[in-house]
Amino acid sequence: MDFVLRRLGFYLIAFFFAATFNFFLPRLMPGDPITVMFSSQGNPLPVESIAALKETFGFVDGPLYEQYFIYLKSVVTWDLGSSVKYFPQTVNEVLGRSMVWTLFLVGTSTLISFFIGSISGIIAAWNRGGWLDSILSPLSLVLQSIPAVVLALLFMFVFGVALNWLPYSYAYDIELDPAFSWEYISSVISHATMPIISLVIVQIGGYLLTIRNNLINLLGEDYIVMGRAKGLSETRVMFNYGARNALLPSITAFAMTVGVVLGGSLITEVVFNYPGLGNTLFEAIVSRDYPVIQGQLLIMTLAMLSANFVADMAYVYLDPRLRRD
Amino acid sequence: AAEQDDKAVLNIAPVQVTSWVRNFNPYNQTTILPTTNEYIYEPLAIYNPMQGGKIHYRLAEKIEFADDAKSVVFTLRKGVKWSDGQDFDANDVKFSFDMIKANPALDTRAIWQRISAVEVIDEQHVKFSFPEPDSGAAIEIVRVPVVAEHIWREVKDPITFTNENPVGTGPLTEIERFTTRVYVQCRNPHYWDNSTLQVDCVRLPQLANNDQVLAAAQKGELDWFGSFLPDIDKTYVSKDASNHKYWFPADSMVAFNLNLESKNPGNKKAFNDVNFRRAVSMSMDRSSMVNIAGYGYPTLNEYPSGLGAGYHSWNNDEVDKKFGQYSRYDMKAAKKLLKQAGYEDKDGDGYVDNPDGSAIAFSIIVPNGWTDWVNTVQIAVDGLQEMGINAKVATPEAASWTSALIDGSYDAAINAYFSGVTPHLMYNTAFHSSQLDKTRMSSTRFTNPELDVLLDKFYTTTDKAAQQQTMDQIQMIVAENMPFIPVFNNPSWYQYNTERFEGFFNADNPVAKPQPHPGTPERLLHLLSLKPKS
Amino acid sequence: MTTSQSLSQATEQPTLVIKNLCVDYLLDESEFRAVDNVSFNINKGEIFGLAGESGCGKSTIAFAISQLLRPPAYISGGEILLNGDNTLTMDKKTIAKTRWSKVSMVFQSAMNSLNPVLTIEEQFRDMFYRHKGYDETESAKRAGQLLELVGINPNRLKDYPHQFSGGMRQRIVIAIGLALNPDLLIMDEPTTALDVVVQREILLQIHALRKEFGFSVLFITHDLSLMTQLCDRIGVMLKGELVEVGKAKDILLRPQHPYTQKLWQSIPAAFEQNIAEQRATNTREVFA
Amino acid sequence: MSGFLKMLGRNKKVSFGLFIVITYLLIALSAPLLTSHEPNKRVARPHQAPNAENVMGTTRMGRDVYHLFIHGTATSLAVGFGAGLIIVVIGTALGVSAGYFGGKYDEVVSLLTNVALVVPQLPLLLVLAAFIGEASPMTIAIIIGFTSWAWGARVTRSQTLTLRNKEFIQASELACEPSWRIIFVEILPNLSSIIGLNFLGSIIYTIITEATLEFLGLGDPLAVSWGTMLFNAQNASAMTVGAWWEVLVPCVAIAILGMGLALLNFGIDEIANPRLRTFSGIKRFNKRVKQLKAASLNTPNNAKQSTNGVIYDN
Amino acid sequence: MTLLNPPSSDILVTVKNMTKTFNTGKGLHKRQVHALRNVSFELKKGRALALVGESGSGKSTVARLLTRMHLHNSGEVLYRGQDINEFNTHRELAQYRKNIQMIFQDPYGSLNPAHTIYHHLARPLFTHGHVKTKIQAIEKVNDLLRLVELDPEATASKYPHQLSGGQRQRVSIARTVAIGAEIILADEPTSMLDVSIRLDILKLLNKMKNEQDMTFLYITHDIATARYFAEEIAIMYQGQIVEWGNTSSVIDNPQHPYTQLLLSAVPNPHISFTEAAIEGSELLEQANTIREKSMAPIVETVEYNSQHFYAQHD
Ligand SMILES: Nc1ncnc2c1ncn2[C@@H]1O[C@H](COP(=O)(O)OP(=O)(O)OP(=O)(O)O)[C@@H](O)[C@H]1O
Ligand SMILES: Nc1ncnc2c1ncn2[C@@H]1O[C@H](COP(=O)(O)OP(=O)(O)OP(=O)(O)O)[C@@H](O)[C@H]1O
Ligand SMILES: [Mg+2]
Ligand SMILES: [Mg+2]
Repeated sequence: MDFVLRRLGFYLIAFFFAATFNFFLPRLMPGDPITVMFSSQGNPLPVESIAALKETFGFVDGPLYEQYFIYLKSVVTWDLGSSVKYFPQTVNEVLGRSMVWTLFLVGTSTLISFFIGSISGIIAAWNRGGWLDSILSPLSLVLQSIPAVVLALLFMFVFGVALNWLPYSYAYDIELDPAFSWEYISSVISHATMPIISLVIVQIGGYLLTIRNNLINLLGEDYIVMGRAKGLSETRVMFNYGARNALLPSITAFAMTVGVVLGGSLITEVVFNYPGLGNTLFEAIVSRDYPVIQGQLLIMTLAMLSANFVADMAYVYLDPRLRRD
Repeated sequence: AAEQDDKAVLNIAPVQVTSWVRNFNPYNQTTILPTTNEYIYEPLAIYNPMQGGKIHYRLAEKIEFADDAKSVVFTLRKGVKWSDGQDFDANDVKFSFDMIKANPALDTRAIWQRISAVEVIDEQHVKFSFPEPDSGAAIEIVRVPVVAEHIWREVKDPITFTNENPVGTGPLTEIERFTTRVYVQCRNPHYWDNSTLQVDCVRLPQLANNDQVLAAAQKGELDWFGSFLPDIDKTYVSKDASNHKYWFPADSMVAFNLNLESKNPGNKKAFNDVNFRRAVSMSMDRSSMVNIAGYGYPTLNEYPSGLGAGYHSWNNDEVDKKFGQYSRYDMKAAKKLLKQAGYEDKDGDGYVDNPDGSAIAFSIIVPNGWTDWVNTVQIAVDGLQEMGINAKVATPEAASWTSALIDGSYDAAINAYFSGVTPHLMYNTAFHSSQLDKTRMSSTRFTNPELDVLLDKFYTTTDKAAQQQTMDQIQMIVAENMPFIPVFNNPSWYQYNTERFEGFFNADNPVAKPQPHPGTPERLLHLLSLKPKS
Repeated sequence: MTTSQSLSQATEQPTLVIKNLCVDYLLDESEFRAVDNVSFNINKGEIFGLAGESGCGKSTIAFAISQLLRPPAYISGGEILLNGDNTLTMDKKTIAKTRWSKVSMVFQSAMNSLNPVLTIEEQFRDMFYRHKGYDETESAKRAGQLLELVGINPNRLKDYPHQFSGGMRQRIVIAIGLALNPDLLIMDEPTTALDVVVQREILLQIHALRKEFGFSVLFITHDLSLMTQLCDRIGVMLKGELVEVGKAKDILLRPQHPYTQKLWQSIPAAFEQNIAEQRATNTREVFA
Repeated sequence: MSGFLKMLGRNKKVSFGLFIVITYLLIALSAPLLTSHEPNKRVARPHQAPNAENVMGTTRMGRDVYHLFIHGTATSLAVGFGAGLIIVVIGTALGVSAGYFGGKYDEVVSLLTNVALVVPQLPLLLVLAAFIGEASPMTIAIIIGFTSWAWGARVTRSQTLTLRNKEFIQASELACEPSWRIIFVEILPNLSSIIGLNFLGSIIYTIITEATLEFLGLGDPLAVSWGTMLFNAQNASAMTVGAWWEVLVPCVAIAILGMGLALLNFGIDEIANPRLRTFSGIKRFNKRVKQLKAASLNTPNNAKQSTNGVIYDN
Repeated sequence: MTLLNPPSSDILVTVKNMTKTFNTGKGLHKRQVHALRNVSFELKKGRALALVGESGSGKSTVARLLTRMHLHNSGEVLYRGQDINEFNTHRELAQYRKNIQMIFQDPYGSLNPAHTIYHHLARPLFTHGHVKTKIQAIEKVNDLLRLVELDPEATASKYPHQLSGGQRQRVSIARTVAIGAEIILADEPTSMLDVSIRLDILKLLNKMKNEQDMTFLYITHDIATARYFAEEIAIMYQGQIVEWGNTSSVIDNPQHPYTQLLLSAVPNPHISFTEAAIEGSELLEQANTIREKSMAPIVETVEYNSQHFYAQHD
C-alpha cells in the first residue's frame, strides 16, 4: 500500500512537471497560432480580426504567473479549452474522437506483440542456438532497426497500392456509419490490419529480445535446474519456472515501450490516415493548434504514467518478493 | 445509398481534412465546411475576374454606386426564400452586417473598415455607405455571407455557433448524411434558381492529403476537385484519358522580395539599387521554376509589372517594351548589368560585394514544407550563386516566415500576392503606404507617393477607361522600380472527371475560375453549369 | 550396529553404480575433461561422500546421474546404473519419470533452488501432480507432512521462498527431495552457506531420516571433517579423477593417497584435547 | 586486444555488424572523394530510373540519388554519433554521479530521470522540432541528445549503485582514493559495456528518429540526409509515379545501417555477458559431439569408453 | 566491561560500548536492524583477536565501523587514545586509514574486474608513497605476490576473473600488506581457500603478526583456525559479544550456552554421527531455547577466570 502511495506521489510529480513544461513550450516558441492559421495560405486576415480572434480563443496577454495558474486550474479541471483548428470544438472533443482509435491500435498491437514476442522469445531462449533462435533473434534485431515510417510506407505501397489487398486509409469504410454490425466491424478490422501489423513488427523484436536475454540469464539458475530435476515436463519448466521469472523485467520494459509505441503509432497513423491521436497531434503541430498540442502531450504523458502504474502493479503482483501481506 | 441512386450526386473534394466537423457557420474560419459559402449562403453577386470583373447577379439584381462613389445601393431579387420557406429581404442583409460589426472576430474580411453604415431603404433595397469614395467596395461586400435574421437573432454566441442545420438561400442546403468521413448536401427545395440547378447533391469524402486525393481520383471516385497531383498526365489523365482532365489557369502571383529596409547594411545598400534588383531578376530561371519545381503547373510570369496572365486584359504594352528585358531569364545580361553597376568581389571571398566594398550576403526565406516553393527558391539561389551573389535558402516555419515578412525582419523572401477581381488589390496591398506592416504583402516596404495617389484614385471612379489609365500608370511605376521580382503565377488547382457530368469549365470554355475551393465564389456558377450525363 | 548390517545386505545390489564415467566440457576454444574415468557404487541405505577441492568435478557427476548436464557438458563415456538401469541411455520420458521419483537432489545452493515466484505449496504440487497425479488437497496434505518431518510448521505452505531463512529453505528442499521416497538423494554441498549450528541441525535430520526411509545418499562437500562424521564411505577426487575410495574411518585414519593426507594435514585441530583422545582410541582400535 | 579480435572473428553477428558500420563510416568519411559535385545540384532530367549515368536514378528535382545517398550517409552518421555521444555523456554523468554520491542529489537526479522517462519521446521531439523550426540535422541531434539521456542515466545509476556496494570500491575508499579517481578509474571501466550498449542504441534511435522527423517535414528540407530524401520522395509521390528508387534508396540505407548497429549492439551484449560468451552455440557443440562419436566408432576397441554420449536435441 | 589488562601502551584500539543500528527498507517496510549492541573490546599490538559467531551476528559490521566506512550510533572507538570520530579532515582520515586496513570477506567483490592484479597492488603502493617509479612498483608487486605464494610472472598481468577464489583472496591479502597498515581487519580471509592453501596463508598471517608486530582482528566462523591463529577470541551472537577471553580457555571450557552450542556443532571427524547422534541431537533440541535466551540483552558479565569472561542474560 505504501509502495502504491509512493508511486502515486511520483506520478503526481511527474505529471506536474510535464504539465508545467507543456505550459511553457508554446510560450517560448515564435509565432502564435491565429496568425499562423490565417497567414499560411489564401487570404490572410487583417490584424484587427486576428486580435479579435485571439481574444476569442483565450490567448490573453497577462503576467506569466497568472496565465500559469489559470492553466494549472484548467489542467486540474481537465478543461483544456477549444481547438483552434477545429474551433469551436473543445480539445476534449477533438481528443476524445481520436483516442478510441489510438487505444484500439496501440492496445491491439501491443497485446499481439507482447504475446507473440514473449512466447517466441521464450522458445528461442530455451533452444538457444537452435534454428528458431538463429532465425528469430537476428530477424527481430533487423525489424527493430527499421523505422516505423519506412515500414508503414512499404506496407502501404506494397499491400495497399500495388497489390490492393487491404484498405490503407482511415479506420473504416467511408460508406459505413459506426454500428454494431458485422459489416462495420469487419471494415474496422480490415482497415486496422496494416497499421497493426506494422506496429507489431516495430515492437515485437524488443519483447522477443528482452525476454530471450532475460531467460538465457536465468537458465543457469538453480531453480530452473531443480524444476527439471523434479522431472517436470519441459514446457512446464519453461513457462512456470523460466518464463514467469524472465517476464518480470519485460514488464518494466513493457511500460517503457508504451512511449515507443505511442511514437510509432503516431507515424503509422499519419501514413495510414488513421484517425487517432497521432494523426491529430501531427495535424495540430502543422497548424499550430496549441490547445490540442498541449492536451495531447498531457494525455500521452498520462498514458505513459498509467502504463508505468500498471507495470508497477503487475510487477508487485507477479513478484511475491515485493508483495507484503 | 439507395435513395441517392436516382439523384445526380456530384463528388467533390474542395479541401483536405482529417475529419469533418459539423459546422456550417459561414463566419467561422476554422472548421467551416467547404460547402457553406455560396452553396448554402448564396452571395448577392459574383465578380468574375476572368471576364474582366463582370458581375453575375445572384441575390441582388442591381448594384448602383452613387456618383461620388461614397455609397452603393443593392437591389435585391424578388421572391427569394430561405430554405425553411421564409422570405429573404433587405433586413437579413442589414442584420448580417450589423452582427459582424458587433463581433469583430466574425469580420474576417475586415469589411467594416471599408463601409461605415448599412441602411435598409425598403425590403428590396439596401444601402452601404463608405468613409471615402470606394468603387471597389462592392467586390468585398458581396463576399460577406448573408444569414437569416429569424434564425440568427436567437443565436447567443455567433462565434461559437456551429449552425448544424443551416437555413440558407443557396442551391444546396439539406444535409442528407453527415459523418466524420463523408457528408452529402442536397438541393434546397425553395431555391430561387432551381431550374438552372441540375446537380441534386454534392458528396464530400474526407481526404487528408494529396496522396489520398490522387488515389480516389485514379479510381474515378471524384468528379470535381482541385489538388496538387504529381506528374498529373501520368498519374491521373492516363488512367482514363477521355474523362480525366485538368486545367490550371493562373492564380495569385509569386514573386521574390528583397527587403528595402534590411537590417543588414550591406544588403540594404544593394537591395535599394534598382540595377541590383534587375540583375537578380534576370538571374531567375523562371521556366525551370515552373517546369521543375512546379511540375509545369504554374504559369510563367514575365510581366515586368507582375500583372500576370490572369489580368492580361489590363496590361500596358508600353511597360513590356520598356522594361520587359529585366523580367526574363538572361544570365549573361544579368552578369553584365551587375558588373556595370560596380558590384565586384572586393574581399576575395568569391562573392560580389557592393561598390563601396561592403559585403552582400543573404538568405531567401521560404516556409518549411512548401516543397514547390523551396525548390523554386533553390533554383533562384542556383542562379544567384552563378552570378556570384552570396545567397542561401532558409526554411523557417510558416509562422516565422509570415511574421518576418510583416515586421520586415528578413533579407530576402519568396512571397505570393492577393489576386483580386482587378489587379488593384495586389498592388494596393503590396505598395500602398497605409498597408505597411499590415500583411505580408507589404513586405518589400516599397512605397512611393505617386503610387499612393494612383492607387487611391483607382476606385474613386466607376469608369472603366479611367481605371485602365490609372492602372497603366501604376504598372509603369512598378516595372520601373521593380520592387518585387515576379516569377510565376500559382496554378488554380482544378481537375475534373467527365464520366458522369458535363459542362465543366476549361480552357475552351473559360467562363470563370474553375476550382471548387471555398474562397472562389465563381464555383457557384460552375456548379450551376454542370449537368449529369444521361 | 544397524548400519553395518544394512550395508552388508546392500552390497549385493547397489543403488547406484558409476562405471568409467567421463565428462568433457566442449568449449569454443578448449575442451577439457572434468570427470575422468570415475567409477564407484553406492549401496542401498548408504551415505557416500564425495570430497575434493572446488572445481574437481563433484557437481558434474551429480548432474550426470539424472541427465541434467546441459551443453557444453558432454558425457563421453561410461555408464551410470541406477538400480541396474542405465540412466544415460534412457529416453526422455523414462528419464523424466526417473528424476525425483528415483533420484532427487538438493542443490549446491539450495537457497536459490526454489522458484522465487511460486509458493512452497505450488512447488510441491507440480511435482506431486507430475509423478503421482495428486490433486490439490492431497498434495497439500502430503506436503504438510513432509514439512513437519523437517521441522517446519505446515501452515507456512502458502508462503514464498523469500519469507524463509536460508536454513529453512534448505530444509524445504530436503523435504521436497524426500517427497517421493527416492532411492537416492544427492546432496551437493547442501550447507555451504549456513553456519555450523544450522548445518549440524540439518545433517542430523538427514541422518535420522535416512535410517527411517532407507534411501541412499550421495553427499558432496569439501569439508572433510564434516564428511567423515556423516558418511559411511568416502571418495576423494582430484582434478576429475577419483583418487581414493574407502570407509570414512579409513580415510580419516589411514589415508592412502598423498592428496588425502595433505588434506588432513591442512586442517588445524579445533579441539586439541579431543584429538589427543581420539588418537589414543584409534591406536587402541588398531591394536585391537 | 587480440583476444577481442578473436572474439569478433568468432562472433559472426558482430563481425557482420562491424563490417556494415565500418563500410558506412568509410562512405561517410570519403564522401567528397566518392562524389563529383554538390548533392543538391540538378544534374539530369527529373525521375530518371537508375542508369549508367545516374547509378541510383534521379529525384523529381533532377538530383542524383547516389550523391544524395553518399552525403546523406555522412549526415546521418554525424547526427547519430553526435546525439549518441551527448546521450551517453549526459546519461553516464548523471547516472554515475547520482549512484555514487547518493543522498539528496541522487533523489533529485532520480526524480528528473524518472520524469524524463515517462514523458513521451517522439511526440515531444515532434513538438520541439516544429517549434524550433528549420531544425537542421544537427539541431535535431542536439534535441534528441538532450531529451533521451534518461534511459542511460537510469541504467548507469543502478549499475553504479551495485558497484558502489562492491567491496573493491570500498577498498579504494579505504585506500583514500579521491572520488573522481574512484569514479573514473574504478567504476567507469566496469560500465563500459552498458555505456557501449547505450551508445550504439542511441545511434540507432537517433538516426531513426531524425529520419522520422524529417520525413514529417519538421526538419530542414535543404539538408541532405536520408530523412529529407524520404520527405522529398514522399512529396513527389515517388512511389505513385513509379520512381521507386527515390524511396527505396533511403529506406534500405537506414534499414541496413540500423541492422549493422543492432548486430554490433547484440554482439557487445554477448561479449559483455560471460554466460553468453563462453559458449557460442549448440550447433557447434553438436557438430563436435558427432565428430567424437564418429571417432569412437572407428576405434571399436575403445567402444566401452564412449558409447553413451548423449546428443542434446536442443 | 573491562577486558584483560596488559600494559596500556600495547593497546592500539579500544572499542567501548559500540552500538550500530541500520535502518532498512522504506515506508511501511521500515525496519531497524540492531547489528551491534554494546560491543566492547581491545586490539593489542602484535596480537590477534578472533571474532567468531553465527552469520549475521555483526562481525563484519564491527570491522566496517573500525574503518569508519560506517559510523557507529553510540559508544567510542579510540585509536591510540584518540576518538576516530574526530578524524574529520581528509588527511587525518587518510592517515588513520593507512594504519588500519581491511581484508574483505568476499573475494569476488573485492577486486575490480576491470583492472589487472598489478593495478590492484601498485595503486596503494603509489598512493601511500611506498614506491616512486614504475620499476620499483613492479618489483614490489612481485615481492608481494611471492609473499602470498602466487607466481608473479603469471599473476600480475591477469584480471580477477582469471583467478580462482582462493587466488583472489590471496591478492586481497597482498593488497592489504602493500599498504603497510599496522592493524589488519581480516574478514574471513581464508573462507574461499582450498584447504591445502588455507594453512599456508594462516602461517603467513601468523608470521606477519609475530615478526612485524602487526595487529589483527580475525573474523571467522571456523573455530579451528581461530584457535590456531588468535590469542584471544570473542564469540558474537546477534550483535552482542557473549563470551570472550583467552582462546584456548574459551574453546576448551565454554561457559556461555551459545558458545557451547557453537562448539558442539563444529564438525569433528572423529565422532561420527552414527556414534554421536544421540548426544548431538540432544544439544540441538536445546538449540532454539539457547538462541532465544542469548538474544536477550546482557545484564551481567561473569568472570570465569582472569583471562575469560562470559555474559549473562535475564
Ligand atoms: N558450463 C560450464 N562450462 C565450462 N566449464 C564448466 C562448466 N561447468 C563446470 N565447468 C568446469 O568443470 C569443472 C568441474 O566443475 P564442477 O562444478 O563439477 O566442480 P565441483 O567439484 O562441484 O566444484 P565446487 O566445489 O566449486 O562446486 C570445473 O573446472 C568447472 O570449471
Ligand atoms: N549496510 C547495511 N544496511 C542494513 N543492514 C545491514 C547492513 N550491513 C549489515 N547489516 C545487517 O547487520 C547484521 C550484521 O551484519 P554483518 O555483515 O556484520 O554480519 P556478519 O557477522 O559479518 O555475518 P557473515 O558471517 O554472514 O559475514 C545483519 O543482520 C545484516 O543484515
Ligand atoms: Mg559443485
Ligand atoms: Mg561478514
